Parts: sequence; C-alpha cells; structure tokens
Amino acid sequence: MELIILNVLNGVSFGAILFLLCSGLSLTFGVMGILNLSHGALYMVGAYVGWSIAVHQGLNFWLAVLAGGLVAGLLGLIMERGFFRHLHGMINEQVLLTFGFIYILTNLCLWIWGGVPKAPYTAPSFSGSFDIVGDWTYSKARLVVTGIGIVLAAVLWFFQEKTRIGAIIRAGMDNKEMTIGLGINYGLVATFVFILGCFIAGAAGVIGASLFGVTLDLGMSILLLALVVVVVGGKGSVQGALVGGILIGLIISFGKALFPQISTFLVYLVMIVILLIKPSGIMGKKVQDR
Amino acid sequence: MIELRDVHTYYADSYILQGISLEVKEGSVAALLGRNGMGKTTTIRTIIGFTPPREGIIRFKEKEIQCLKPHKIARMGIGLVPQGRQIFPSLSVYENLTMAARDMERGDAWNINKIYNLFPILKTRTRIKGTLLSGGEQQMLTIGRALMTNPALLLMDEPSEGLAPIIVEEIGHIIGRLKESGISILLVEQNISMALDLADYVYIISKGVIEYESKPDDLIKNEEIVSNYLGVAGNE
Amino acid sequence: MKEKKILFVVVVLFLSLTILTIPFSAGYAKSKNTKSIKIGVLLPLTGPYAMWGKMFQNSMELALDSVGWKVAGKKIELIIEDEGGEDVSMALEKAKKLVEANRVGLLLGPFYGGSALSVMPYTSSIPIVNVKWSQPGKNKNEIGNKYGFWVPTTYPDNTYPLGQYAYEEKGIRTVTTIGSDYDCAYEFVEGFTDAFKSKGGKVIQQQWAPLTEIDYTPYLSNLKMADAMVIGTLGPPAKLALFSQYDQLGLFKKMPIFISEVGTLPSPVMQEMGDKIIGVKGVEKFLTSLKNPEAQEFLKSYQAKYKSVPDDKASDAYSGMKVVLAALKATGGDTDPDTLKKALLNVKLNLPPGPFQFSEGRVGMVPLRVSEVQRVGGKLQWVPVKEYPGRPPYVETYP
Amino acid sequence: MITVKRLYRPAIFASYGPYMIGLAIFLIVPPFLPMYVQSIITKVAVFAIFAMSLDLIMGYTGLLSLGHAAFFGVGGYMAAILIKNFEITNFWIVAPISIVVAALFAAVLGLIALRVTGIYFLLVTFALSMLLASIALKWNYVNGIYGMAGIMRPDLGLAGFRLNHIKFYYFVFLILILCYFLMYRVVNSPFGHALRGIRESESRMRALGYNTWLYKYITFIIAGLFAGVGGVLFTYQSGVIAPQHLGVTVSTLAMLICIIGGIGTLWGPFVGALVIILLEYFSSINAPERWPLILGGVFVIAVMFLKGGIAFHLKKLWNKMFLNGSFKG
Repeated sequence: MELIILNVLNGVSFGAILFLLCSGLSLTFGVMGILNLSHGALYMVGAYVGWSIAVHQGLNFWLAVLAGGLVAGLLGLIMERGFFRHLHGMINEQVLLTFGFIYILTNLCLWIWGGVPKAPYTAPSFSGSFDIVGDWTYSKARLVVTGIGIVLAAVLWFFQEKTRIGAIIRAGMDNKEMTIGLGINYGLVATFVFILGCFIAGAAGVIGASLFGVTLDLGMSILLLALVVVVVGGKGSVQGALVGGILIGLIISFGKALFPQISTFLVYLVMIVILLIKPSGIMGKKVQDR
Repeated sequence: MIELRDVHTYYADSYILQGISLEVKEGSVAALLGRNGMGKTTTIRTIIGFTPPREGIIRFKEKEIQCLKPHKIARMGIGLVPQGRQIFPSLSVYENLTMAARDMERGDAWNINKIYNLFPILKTRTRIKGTLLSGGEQQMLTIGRALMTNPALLLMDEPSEGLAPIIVEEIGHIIGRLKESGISILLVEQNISMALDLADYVYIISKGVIEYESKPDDLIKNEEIVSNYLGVAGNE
Repeated sequence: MKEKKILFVVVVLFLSLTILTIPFSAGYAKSKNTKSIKIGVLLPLTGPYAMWGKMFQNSMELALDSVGWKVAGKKIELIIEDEGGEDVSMALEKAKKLVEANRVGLLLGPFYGGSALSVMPYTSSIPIVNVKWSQPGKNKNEIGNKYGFWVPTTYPDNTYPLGQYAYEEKGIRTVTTIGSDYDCAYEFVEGFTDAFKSKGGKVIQQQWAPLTEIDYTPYLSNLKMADAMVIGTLGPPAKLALFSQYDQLGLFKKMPIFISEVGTLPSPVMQEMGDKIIGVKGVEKFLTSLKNPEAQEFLKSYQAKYKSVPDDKASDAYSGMKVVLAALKATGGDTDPDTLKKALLNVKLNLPPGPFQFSEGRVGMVPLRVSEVQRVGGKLQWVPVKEYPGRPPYVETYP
Repeated sequence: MITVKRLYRPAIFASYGPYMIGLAIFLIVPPFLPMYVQSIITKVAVFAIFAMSLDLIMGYTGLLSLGHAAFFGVGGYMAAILIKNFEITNFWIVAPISIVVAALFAAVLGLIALRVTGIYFLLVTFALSMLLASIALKWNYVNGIYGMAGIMRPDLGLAGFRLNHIKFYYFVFLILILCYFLMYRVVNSPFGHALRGIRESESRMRALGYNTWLYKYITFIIAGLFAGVGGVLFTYQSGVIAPQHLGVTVSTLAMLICIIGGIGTLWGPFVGALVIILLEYFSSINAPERWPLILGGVFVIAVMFLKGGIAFHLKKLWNKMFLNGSFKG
C-alpha cells in the first residue's frame, strides 16, 4: 500500500515536469504543425540560466524560473522569426532545423557553463522532507513541483478554453484558413504561441532542475520522453499534455518499481500501442492527413 | 464598394479565373450565378486573398487590395460567409461569434446582443459546440460570425446550400434585412430564385469568365441564357 | 531571387573552402620526424564526459610543462582529438587517424570505457603502446592488447578496500546497493560486495538503473532498509540527482552512504550540495587533501595555471603523462613498442597519489584511501580516514 | 557519319558528364590519398548507400522516417553477431543473411508504421528505432551499451586475397554502384512512377485503383534492405557497431545528407554524404571542442539556403554551362 502511494506520488510529480515540458511542445505542434525537436534543448538552456541566477548569483528561485523562461522565449522568438516562418509546410526541413538547434544549443551550453553538471537546486523553503505514511518521508520539492504543474495546467486550461485568444488558437487548429479569413493575423498568434511554448519549456527547465539538476545530454534525453508524451496525450491541448504526462510519469515510476529490466522500453511500447489504436492520442481530435 | 478588373487566378497549374470583371455598388446586392466548378468559389477566395490573382486589379473602398494578405483584406471591412459554413468545431456558439469580433466601438456596430436579436435561436444554444447545431442554425452562426467583424461588404458563398426550403426562405429574409441596414453583399448562389429576389444586379459566370450581366428582371426574360448557363434550376 | 543566388554562392564557397583547406592544415605532414616525439591523445571534448576532456588536457600539459615539453633532447608534440560522446565509432576513427596520418609514436586514451573497447581491437592489431585511463574490468576481451597499459587500477579493486573498511571499521553488517545498469558499475559494486561478503556481511538488495537515469525516487521508494547504502552509479549527473533525491526523502539521517569514485563528485558541486553530504564515505587514489609533496605540487601548479581544482581523474592524466615521460626518458625517446613496454614496466615514481608502478598485467598500482566528506576550513572536502596500500589487481589474469 | 558523331559527342558529355567526372574522381583519386582519408571516403560510400535508401522512402514516396537507422543498425548488428558470436567470417554468408534480416525487420516494422501517415509516421518510426536501440542497450548477447567491436575487413573467401584499405574502398564503391543501379531501376520503373504519384497525391492514386498501401509497404521493405546493406558495410568499415547506431542521431544524419544533397534524386544523397561526412570528420579534427556547433550551423544553413539540395544546384549549373541553360529537373 505504502509502495503504491509512494509510486503514485513519484509518477505524478515526474508527470508534472513532463507536462510542463510538453504543454509548450504540444501547443506549437498543434498550432503551427511544427515538431520542435529543440524543445528539450530549450529546457536545458532554461535550467542552466536558472542555475546561474539561483545558485551562482544566489538570487530568488522564482526569479530564476522567470529568467530561464525569458531566455528560452527569446531563443524561441529568434527561431520563429528568423527561420520557421520561411519553412511553411516543409516538414523535412523543420525537423532537421530543430535538430540542428539541438547541436548548437548543447555546444553553446558546454561553452558557457562548462561540462561540469549542476546539482539540483531549489528555493531553500522547499528543500527537505516531511513525514507521510508509516516511517516514510516524502520530498517537499517534489510536492511543490506537482503543485506548480497543477496550477500551470489550470492556468493554461483557462487560457486556452476560456479566453478569446485561446478561442482563436483553437479556431486556428480547427481551420487555419477560415481564421485568417475572419481578419485574424494568425501568423502573429502562431509566433506568440511558439514563444509561449519556449517560455514554458525554459521555466520548466528551472523547475525540473530542482529535482534532477542539469547536464549536457538533457536536451536529447528529455526530448525523447516529451515526444512520447505528446503522442500519447494528443497534440494541441492542455488536457492532452496533462493526461499524457501523468500517464507516462506513472508508467515510468511503476515500471521502475515493478519491472526494472524492461522499464526503459516500456514507454516506447506504450507509445507504439497508442499510435496504433488512436493515432491522435488519448485526448486528441481526429488526425488530418498532411 | 468593390471592383474586380480583368482578374486571372490559377490553382497551381490550372487556369481557373480567366479575366473576371465585376462590381458591387455600395449598399447593393450583386449575385454571382453559375453551375458548379465554373469559378464562383474561386472568385470569393481570390477577393479575400486565399488564392491571390496572378493578374488584374481588385479595388475595395478605392484601394487596391490584390497584393494584401488575407487577414489585412478582411480587416479592411470584408466579411466572409464561406461555402460549407466552416464552423469551428472546438468552439462554442458564443466563442464562434466573439473570437473574431472587432470595431465594437462604432455606434451602430454589431455586437453579441444584436446578433442574438437577429437570430434568437442562437441565444438558446450559446454554450453548445458550434458543429452540434442544425444546418440552418449553423448558417445563421456563420452569418453572425461574419457580422461580428462589422464588415462593409459581405462575401456569401452559397448560404442556401443543403438547407430545407423553409430555412432558405428565412435566410433570404435575413439577407434582405442586412441589405437594408446598408451592408453591400456579393452573393454567390445556385438557388436562382432566391438570388434574383435579393439581387440588384446579376452576373453569370461560366468556365472562368463572366458570360452575362444585367439587372435581375432582364435575366428572367432571357430564357436562353438561363437554360444555357444555369440549367433547369432557372425554370423553377 | 538575386539575394538567394548570392547566398547560395557564398554557402557553396564556404563549404568547399572548409573541406578543401582542412586537410592541408597543421598536423598532416606525412614525413616521419625523428627529432620530435608525437603523442596522440583521445579525449572526450564534447558529449556527456566533456567536463573531463578539458581537465585531462590541462593536466597533461601541466606534466609536460614541468619538463619543458622535451624529453631525452627531443621535442614532444601532443596531438589531441575528440573521441566524442557515446558514439564509440568516432573514437576508433580518430585513433586510426592519429596512427595512420599523424604517425604518433604512442597513443593515450580514450577515456570512455565503451570507446576504449571499440578502439582496443584496432590498437591490439598494430604495434603501438596505448596508455589508457579507462579501467579494465573482468572482461577478458579487454586485455588482448599486449601493449596496453591502464593507469588507474581495475574497477573491482578500486572498491575492495571500501568493503573491508565498512565491515571492519564501521560495523556495517547489511547493505543495499544501487548502480547503473552496465558492466562498469556492476564491477564497482562487486568489488565492495566481494570484500564485504568475504568478511561475513550480507547484501539484502541490489538495484540497477539505466545509465542516463535522472529520477531515482522510484528506486529509493523501493529501498529496503539496511545498515548502509552502496552507490556504484557512475557519472556526476546521476550521482547528484541521486544524492539530492536521497536528501529530499530524508534518507541521509537514516542510512549512511558509501560511494565508489569520489572523483565523480567535483568540488564546486560538493559545495552546492551543502552540509547534508557530510559523512558520506568513498574510496579514491588522489584527494585534494593529501599532504605528500607531489600532491601539493600538483595541486598548486594546477590551481595557479587554470584557476580550478583538479580531481582524481585529473591526477590520473597527470600521473599517466609523468609515467610516460619517465619511460621515454629511459628509452632515450625511443617509441618502439617493445622497448617502451619494458621501460614502462620498470617505472617507479612518486606521484600525487603516492608511489606508483605498473603491475605485471600492466595495471597501475597506487595506494587507495577510504575517505569521508568533512567541512574543512569552511569548504566541504574529502578527508582520508584510512589508507590501503597499492597491490596487484586481484583479478590479475593477464598474459 | 563523322559529322553526326561529332555532333553527338558533346551531347552525351553534356548529359552524362557530371556522372562520368564524379565516377572518374572516385575511381582515380583515392589511391593517392592518405590511408585514413581512404577510410573516411569508404565511410562516405557507406553513408551514400544508406542515405539513398532513405531517399527511396523520403524523396520518392514522401514518407518521413526518423527511424531509418533501425534497419541500418539491424544489418550491422546481424553481421557483427554472425562474425563475433557464430564466428562465420565469409562475407558471402554474412552479408546476405544480415541484409535479409534487415529487410525482414522492415517488413515487420512496416506493418506497424504504415498504419499511420504524415508526421505520425515520423513519430512511429522514431519510437520503433528507439525501442530497438534500448533493447540493444540492455542485451548482453550483443554486448549491451558497449556495442560489438573488433570486426575486421570482410573475408571474401578468395584464397590469398586480403582486402587492404584501398581494395576495401573499391569493394565498397563497387557495391555502391551496384546499389545505385538497382535503386535506379526501381525508381525509374512503372513502380517508381507510381511512387512519385503517391508522393504528389495519395488520394488520386487510390482513386486510380492503385493499392497505395502495398506500394508504400514494398518500398519500405526495399529501403530497409538497402539500409541493411549500408549497415553491414558500416560494421566492416568502422569495425564497431553500438546501440547509438540504431538511434535517432544516425537517422537524422542520413536525413541531413538527403536534404543537403537533394531529395528525390539518387545521386543527391551521394553528394550529400561526401559533404557531410567529410565536414563532420574534418571539423571534429580542426575544432575538437566546437564541431557540433559547426555541424549544427551547417544543418541550419543547408535548410535555409540550399533548398532543393546541392545536387539540384549543381545540375542547374551544369546545364547552364553545357546545355545552353535549358534546364530539365
């Protein structure tokens, strides 16, 4: 029983990080049709920037979250304005371009921050643990991360479902041409969504770093999980990213506890099964042939 | 209000509009008639900028708009009621109406209450997803959505398509009321009788060129044209 | 359109120039210069082990500085190539390039164990001395190279004293272990458990996580309580994540930790981890707190030149280069593999970790220190608590 | 008679010139290069085969695969298993078995992957290749994370004949030419034309009565087969095969080669392989710490400015020079 509770907690908190990372990826994918493989690299950049602020400069953790997000958002702005707008509908090229950005960003991080990995850092008030079931204690930081995930999910859900710009974004995913025909500058909206996605990725990097620290291969390894989450949850919706993130988080956490030997490929198996049963993902809408 | 001069449009390699010229005068309804596949919808798409013309001039409110991006064209005051209605399925009725609303500050501007007055049925469905409405309600929603952008000109692409006759009549009434309120309308139709009732001027398009234009009364008299270009529909 | 054309021309020019000019740049002279000794080095300058690549380069250059880049009257030329990250074919490619294009007299590296294994069949097939920093395991394949030398001791031998220490000095009777799921970590853990079990201790649980794992909480949630936990995880990121998650679960108070390589916890990172890691025990050859003159000299000159603190692996690089230099001095700069091999086997030196010599199986032997994290002068440091003398690897089965 | 010949010669030169020059360079120059460059040129030929096979599905059929390295790796692993674990050294036994196994994998994985289209196809292929890579990573039989090393140049079973560097290069080059012509036959057959039809509009081809799924499936298997050829040769060339070679990095490398060289032409990947492999190699030598930056920069430059690929622009240039500017794509 304790084991189940602990693993659920683990899974949900890991899922919360995955959600933070994927909500942006999924939105960009839904709105612009761009599969931004450099999303994981932006997460990493955010985490490094956060480290500089929170640990190196010793400033407030939340300031670090903001700074990580802003730097990643700025990179997103450069990517979108400088590159992606010239590659409409060219999926090959987009995939390759984002992959190129992984190389570039990773090497720049090596250049700026050196190869020494950074230890997990967090606000002092969230470090440590408190008692839960039995003689077991649980990590405060993980619960805070879960909380942030839930709050952000609620905020994003409200943004997407209850505001006018959210309605425009959803309208654009349904029918881009019609949205433009109603006089909406959808290019601008898409840029905004792209930057927002990158911002969330960067902020997620700082939040994720409070549990996992930062290393140079994070850009690639976290991306693989993020892609799985997007596929499982379905693109373009906050609910999808949340459901996918938490589901994958739980699968990973229970997989490690119950079948450690196959836990690594369990997620890929789940992804393949879901793609075959419902290619649009659990919460996704119908798939359009591109 | 809007004027097309010798407009040529291509879809990739196929040559669709082969020199169209037409005009909608301010406050009037012009009808564009013709069979399927003759270029009616392409004309609408060309005006709004989805498939910009390769040659020719489109003038709206005395400005050339053929080089502008679609959203800029729409923002100049053109409302689009597209073929097949194209309601956004993920949006509620309310959101469908409000998402593109603009120019609300004008005194006589359209707003959500005015739309609900015009289409009382929509008010009762305000929280429902747009695509769950009946065909007629969807058509009303589409018109309402276009009106919320406060256009000076409405481009209506077959608003009667696939609707029961009684609903068509209602839509016809609404178009009439819109015309009275001073909006110019370019009406693309296959329903000849409705178009002739509403229109101040009629164009007939065939294979990408305007074959005939006149007042509606003159067209009714000209049975040869009606049977050649509009088929049996004109005999009803 | 015109702009695009110009851009295209520029790009093509750029590409063709890069490709055409590179082969003619430095280091490609074919002639065999007998006036200088060429040493080829493979280091991880990119990828997940990049933090050590730079440190290795620094340490080796430091060792060379001390002899003025000259030995037996001949100039030493260091040719460093990137072995990449985990794509092991790159190291092999570069090894071939060093041997065949640069005609290096001897080869140092590579660093990463996987790369070492991919390079090994090639270096075994040619007569060239290859001094490595990877540690040999129990895998017999690894020792096919009769000109291969390993500066650090073997994986299991490294942790063997720690197992003895835990049982004898600390009264630990049961342990639970966690490690990365691959050979290297298996053998680190095995060294500990072999010693521990031979004394009568009991291993009650063993967990293995994927190499790139960053979330250990699920494993920790599964943990069976024992007298101590042994960590055989490699790589600083994994260790850092594990430590902070261990702390977040409040486990530091409940179960002490023994780790395999203290060098994988770099000093700046230790300071970030804070007081919670005080009392963690580990085992290593070189520690910054060593008092012998060689260690002090190495520390001082490294800090003076590079403004940072070297770790055990840096000392390996330094030691390796020192040993090579001593051997080259003995041969008069001759890099003939048999002569050099003989010279290397005869080298006896006092190095930063202590007296060094190769075992018959060509594995380096230095004293090992069981040590503990303590706060010394406001800084967290590894402080040696017991020294175990260097001895031939207990898995010595080399031809 | 003579005048006719004279008129004809330049025309032949004009249309086949680039191929002839390219062939001549690749036949004549290598013996004069240093040995390690020969080894790199051999790698170029290997990746040319691999990238061509990717081009079959990407360029001609319009399927975006991010998991093509799976078949490359399976071919390579199979060869390594036969050589190291079964101790079969004869190339003529090892290669066919490995290639067939790669094709079999393609046949099985194709059944899964081809159930979806577009970007989802990209994701499924990606997941499948990562699945294989993570299995290889855990499987002790294939040496797990370290990969299988120490594979020597192929034994061709001819008494007294050993392949040295340059002979191995010619051997690989010969196979490259062979693969090129086989794939050339495929893409220029009615089958190949149907593929291009599918790329342009799958629904139209379906309406015309083609079983488009079957066409795609067969192409997927053929591509897997040739990727297997590349994989086998890669194992021999590099002497090592590791889990990374099944994964996404190698797949994107091939994709980059195709895009830089030119999608939808078979010799485009060849040019691309030459540029990319040499660039990767030499930049990693000249800037050991910064080569990923250079490579990433090339990704970006290639995508932004080399639309259509080098092959396309080279051909345009050639046609301008020798065919009076009349350009036929």
